[in-house]
Amino acid sequence: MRKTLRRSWERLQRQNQERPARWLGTALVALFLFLVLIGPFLPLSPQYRSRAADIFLLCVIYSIIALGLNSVTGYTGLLDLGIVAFASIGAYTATILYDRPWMQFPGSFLVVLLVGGLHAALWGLLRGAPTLRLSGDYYAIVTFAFAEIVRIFIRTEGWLTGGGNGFKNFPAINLFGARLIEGEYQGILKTSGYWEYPHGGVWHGGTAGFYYLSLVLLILTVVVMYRLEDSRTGRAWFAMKADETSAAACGINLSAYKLYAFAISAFFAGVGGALLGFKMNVVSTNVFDFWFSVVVLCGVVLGGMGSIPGVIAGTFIVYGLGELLREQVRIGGIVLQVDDRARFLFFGILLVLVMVFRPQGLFPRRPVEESKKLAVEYDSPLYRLGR
Amino acid sequence: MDLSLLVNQIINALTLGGIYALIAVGYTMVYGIIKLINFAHGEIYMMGAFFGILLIGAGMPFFLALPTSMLLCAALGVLVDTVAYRPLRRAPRLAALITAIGVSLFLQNLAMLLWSASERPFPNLYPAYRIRPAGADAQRYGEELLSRYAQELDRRREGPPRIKAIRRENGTLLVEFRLGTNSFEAIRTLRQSRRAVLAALEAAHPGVQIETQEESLDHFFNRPAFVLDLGDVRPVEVRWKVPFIWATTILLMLLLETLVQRTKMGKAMRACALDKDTAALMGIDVNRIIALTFAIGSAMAAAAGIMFGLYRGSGIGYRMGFQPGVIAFAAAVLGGIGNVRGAMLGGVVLGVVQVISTAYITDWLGISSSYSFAFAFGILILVILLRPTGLLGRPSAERA
Amino acid sequence: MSLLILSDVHAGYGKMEVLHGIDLYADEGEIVTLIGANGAGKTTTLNAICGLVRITEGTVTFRGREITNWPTKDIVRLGMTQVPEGRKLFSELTVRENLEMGAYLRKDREGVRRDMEYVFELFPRLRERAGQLAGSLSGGEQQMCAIARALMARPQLLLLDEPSLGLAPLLVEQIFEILQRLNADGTTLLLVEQNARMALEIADRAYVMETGRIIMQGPAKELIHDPRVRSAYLGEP
Amino acid sequence: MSTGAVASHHEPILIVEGLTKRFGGVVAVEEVSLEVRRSEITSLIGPNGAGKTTVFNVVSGLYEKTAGHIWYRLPDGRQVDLTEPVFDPLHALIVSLATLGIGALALAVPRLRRALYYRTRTPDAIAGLGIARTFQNIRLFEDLSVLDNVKVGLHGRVSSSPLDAVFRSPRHRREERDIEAAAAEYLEFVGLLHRAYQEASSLPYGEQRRLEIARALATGPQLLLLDEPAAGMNPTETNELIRLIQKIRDAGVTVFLIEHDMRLVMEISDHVVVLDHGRKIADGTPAEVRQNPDVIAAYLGTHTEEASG
Repeated sequence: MRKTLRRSWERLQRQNQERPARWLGTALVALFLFLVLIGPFLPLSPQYRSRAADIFLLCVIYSIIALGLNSVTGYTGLLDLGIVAFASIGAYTATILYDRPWMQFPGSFLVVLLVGGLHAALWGLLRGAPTLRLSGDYYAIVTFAFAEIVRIFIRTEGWLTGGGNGFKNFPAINLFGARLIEGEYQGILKTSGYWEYPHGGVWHGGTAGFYYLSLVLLILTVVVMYRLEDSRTGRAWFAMKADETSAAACGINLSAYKLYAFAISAFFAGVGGALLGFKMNVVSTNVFDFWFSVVVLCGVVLGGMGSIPGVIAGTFIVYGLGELLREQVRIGGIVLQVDDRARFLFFGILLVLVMVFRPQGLFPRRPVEESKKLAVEYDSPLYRLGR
Repeated sequence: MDLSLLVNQIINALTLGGIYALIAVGYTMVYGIIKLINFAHGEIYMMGAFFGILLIGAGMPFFLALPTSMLLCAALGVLVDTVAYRPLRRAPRLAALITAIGVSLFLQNLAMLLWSASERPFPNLYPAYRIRPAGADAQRYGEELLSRYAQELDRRREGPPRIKAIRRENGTLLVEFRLGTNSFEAIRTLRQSRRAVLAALEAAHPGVQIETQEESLDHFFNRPAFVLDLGDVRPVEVRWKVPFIWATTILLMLLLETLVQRTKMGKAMRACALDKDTAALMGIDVNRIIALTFAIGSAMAAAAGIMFGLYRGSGIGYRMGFQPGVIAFAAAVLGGIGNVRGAMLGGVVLGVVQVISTAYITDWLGISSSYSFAFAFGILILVILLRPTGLLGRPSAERA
Repeated sequence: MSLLILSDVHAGYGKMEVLHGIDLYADEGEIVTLIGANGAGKTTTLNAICGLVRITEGTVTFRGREITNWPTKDIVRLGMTQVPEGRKLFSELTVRENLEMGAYLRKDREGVRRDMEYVFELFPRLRERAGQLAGSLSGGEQQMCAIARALMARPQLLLLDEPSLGLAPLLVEQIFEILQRLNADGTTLLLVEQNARMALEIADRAYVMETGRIIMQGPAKELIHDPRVRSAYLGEP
Repeated sequence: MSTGAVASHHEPILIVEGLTKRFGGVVAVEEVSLEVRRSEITSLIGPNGAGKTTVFNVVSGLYEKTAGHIWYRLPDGRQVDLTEPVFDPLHALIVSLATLGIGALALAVPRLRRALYYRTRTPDAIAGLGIARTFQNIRLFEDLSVLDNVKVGLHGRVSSSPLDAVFRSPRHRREERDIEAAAAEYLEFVGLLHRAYQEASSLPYGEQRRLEIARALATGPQLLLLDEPAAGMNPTETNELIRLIQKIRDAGVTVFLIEHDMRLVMEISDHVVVLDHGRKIADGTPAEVRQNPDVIAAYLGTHTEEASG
């Protein structure tokens, strides 16, 4: 009996693994990964190279925030319209702390990122706790209102946060002796200092060191998210999203798993927000406003809620597209440039089109998991009928 | 406490509350019928204000521009429903909500592209000026000055700031420009004419000591309607536009109430909100009723937009829909979403809360007055958490 | 030609097919009943006729016109209406408003007024309660209101889904008497019932459904004596 | 019946005592008392709207009772009232968080603690006590695979935390192995192993019903509530279902089911309870219930005059 079970199980796993290879898709993904990997060093002319590096860096940082948002909106199905609250809490916490004299020790940068994330996570729990019973629209509205309250607080309490103008000019970022972002500040340039490429050219607003640090953090985020997805926790989230009542009937404590999601989401949004603040060398409510949440959400929805590669691809599309739209295009003698704020017009159209024609997003989560090679021993201690 | 200030604040609060109520009605009706938070509703309000000032600017009288703008917004609302929301009727609610955000983004930025990013003033509804001779020789040469002035202006009658009428009125000259003239152009024309007239007068009578004074005249809306003498420090002056806004708001609300409660259409609307399948069994064209709901809600929002512009006199910009939109939504939730009377009540309550908290509460708590919006949001959160059915909403006894 | 003809109708919700080929007809002036266990697909059949459930295969013909998957409002306009299962009154509208909704498509004010009188005469209780919210009525009154509302459309064919559901026996009797009177006044009835015995007693013909198929059909007087029907649906051993 | 020698095996596992449930002013269930005995199949029947599903929903924690008790015998022999409020530590934590810590002070005062932190057991807690259920209208996790659906059922029987998952701790790895194997075994039990990697919503109707039963069994219940398991099934599928339910009973799981298909009810039930208008009108073996004139009048169908006479 056990033996036949084992045989049919193994046959099934073999069948499931025999998927037709999709060369084009694999090649595109490989190309994308390669480009991200050499982000600051794309073989372009110096002027475009640093611009491209900048766009890549922004996309990498926003991907972290988007993955944070995804762990609430994508996994539990609750629409969060206030991710900006956690990004800004993370950013302000980290930058305020980093300015303190007693924060000057090797590795302190990582510490402030972590503290920024944890502080955001705490507020994630505080916001989440009273809203556990809310569903759908009401939850979305509360998240939105909370974010506005946070924004008003930041704008008003100038002694702490610099008020409407925000903070500028952070000290140089120094990680174990490596200078990641120079502390010099050039005029009204929003970006911090500059970085000279070893082979000529200058990148305003970023360094290769900072880029790779952000990339490593993104990769860590992805690993954490994959591991969560493929676990008891992830299954609980997907089950709740599909049907709360039967998830509860399966023994899932809805409150606990929502709180996990809230905390995790806020944590990553906080870390991403902190990185973003340092990258731009300015944190202000002009950056962290309602539309920040909307554009992050736009990336998540566009890519496919709940799908990690989808969310990252969506974020790269939205921000890449958004940044590209900033560029002047010269056709003959005519200079075309899209008005800066009007880029949102395209986001609006994009959101509507994607929702109408592809409600699951461009790269939706594949419902059926890839089979894992687990050494299954039968007669599992969990298999029991009757007591 | 300053009593006149308090009365002023109350008038302010009620006016603002009425405007919120007009917007909130649209949220609540749409939510009631298709369970969608129409995030783009604030943008419809903004569009209404823009349509209004553009129409008035093009020379349309105010009392025609108001209904025209309402009609245009009604059409816009129906268009948005048809293009963006109708394909998603059977889709998950989240998809529709995100679409609504998309529409909101789109409209906001469309407005910015079409009408620039800077805020605009509400047009001068009565671009008229009274010209009065002044100076030592005003008695002697005043009449002549005014005739020359009139001639000069008459010559410019066909020029860009079109002059509607030039009249002599007991020793002064009254110049009316066509509606929609922006005051900058009008004043420039007057200044140029004055220069010419004074030069000519100087040539005819050397050494004449005369000047002119141009005084801008207010539209009836801006004139004081009545003055409340409170026996306090200073009397409170109420301008005509305030009772006008109140009357219009109340009239629109009564119309809406009659429409929803008495007409067949309104009953069909309520029937659709309760049960769409059964409504279809009665032969009701559900999609048309939904479109109609959008139309009515959008028209109300347009009226609110114009009222706001009239009241403030400025602040018409592409971002103007965001905050009132959110507060009006809060008002709809406060009153019990889906409940039209609740939305009216909620709007007024939140208007009062906002004004009072700006004026008094934040001061009393010793915090900045910029927290007054936070109060509105705080109330929204509390209502959602403690009484999601709102003030007038009925808790429904659902059986699973 | 029959008033209503279903031929080989397949229909369902999403991917799930509930009706696997239904053939059925109703002649003018008849009472036809559809009986069967819970979940057999009786309600789905009525909803498919009315255009509330998508028909994937087969056709519905009413008054000689094919109405497969027409929008419900157009089907109603053609002279058919349904009293849905569980009454489905507009609970926050008054009884009178509910009746007005029933007459939504009619333009003849005078006729509507007369029909309102007619249903108030049929159900005197409703006249007393005309101004009350429909949600506040008792179960029996709600059922009367639902039937009255459907009558206000002056349908040629009336579909009734479980009119006796949850009603006390005495009320069930009253409802059935009224159905017979309606039929005598010229309305064709298609009646879905769990109370198979009562349905069979007033019906001219009957269909028996099981898991999305018609398994038996014939004159009601014959089916009522059929041993299979007696054991499965009339609770006789 | 439940006296004498067989009592230990057929002792009552669930005793519903005077259960009343009202929604607003509507009474759904009124003063219902019934017993479910261990290792038996008990059926709950009655016309639509009689309150059957409401009874299930109260037992499984979806609804709070209005009045009455539901006694449940735990595997270790203790008896608990499922409807009685118990201390909920997570809820206490949430209230403390939501009130910025002030709520925690109430923990010190017994009366306040009872009022604030004692709550009726939630459905997941009831599942943890060994009561599993299925739903009238199938409620699977539609876009999860068949295997994952059963894995979710196993959720409450393992304990690794999100941190275990992130760091892939030994506990996580051991549990995942056990879950995978157990899920496969539950699927085999209901005959769906070959479907393991398909999307749940792609299964035919009858198989979805069985998957829902597998998922419920995976929670390791001693009492299984089945809400109209045969609804919408054709006779062949119903026959398979009858065999499956008997197999579950024989494996030692007590079955309590709601069903309209009288053939199924009469064939497999040890005990039948009949509800009408929220009240219990009969109770007994299938044969007894079938003869009961009230049942015939209210449910099985007969002429009203005969019934009232």
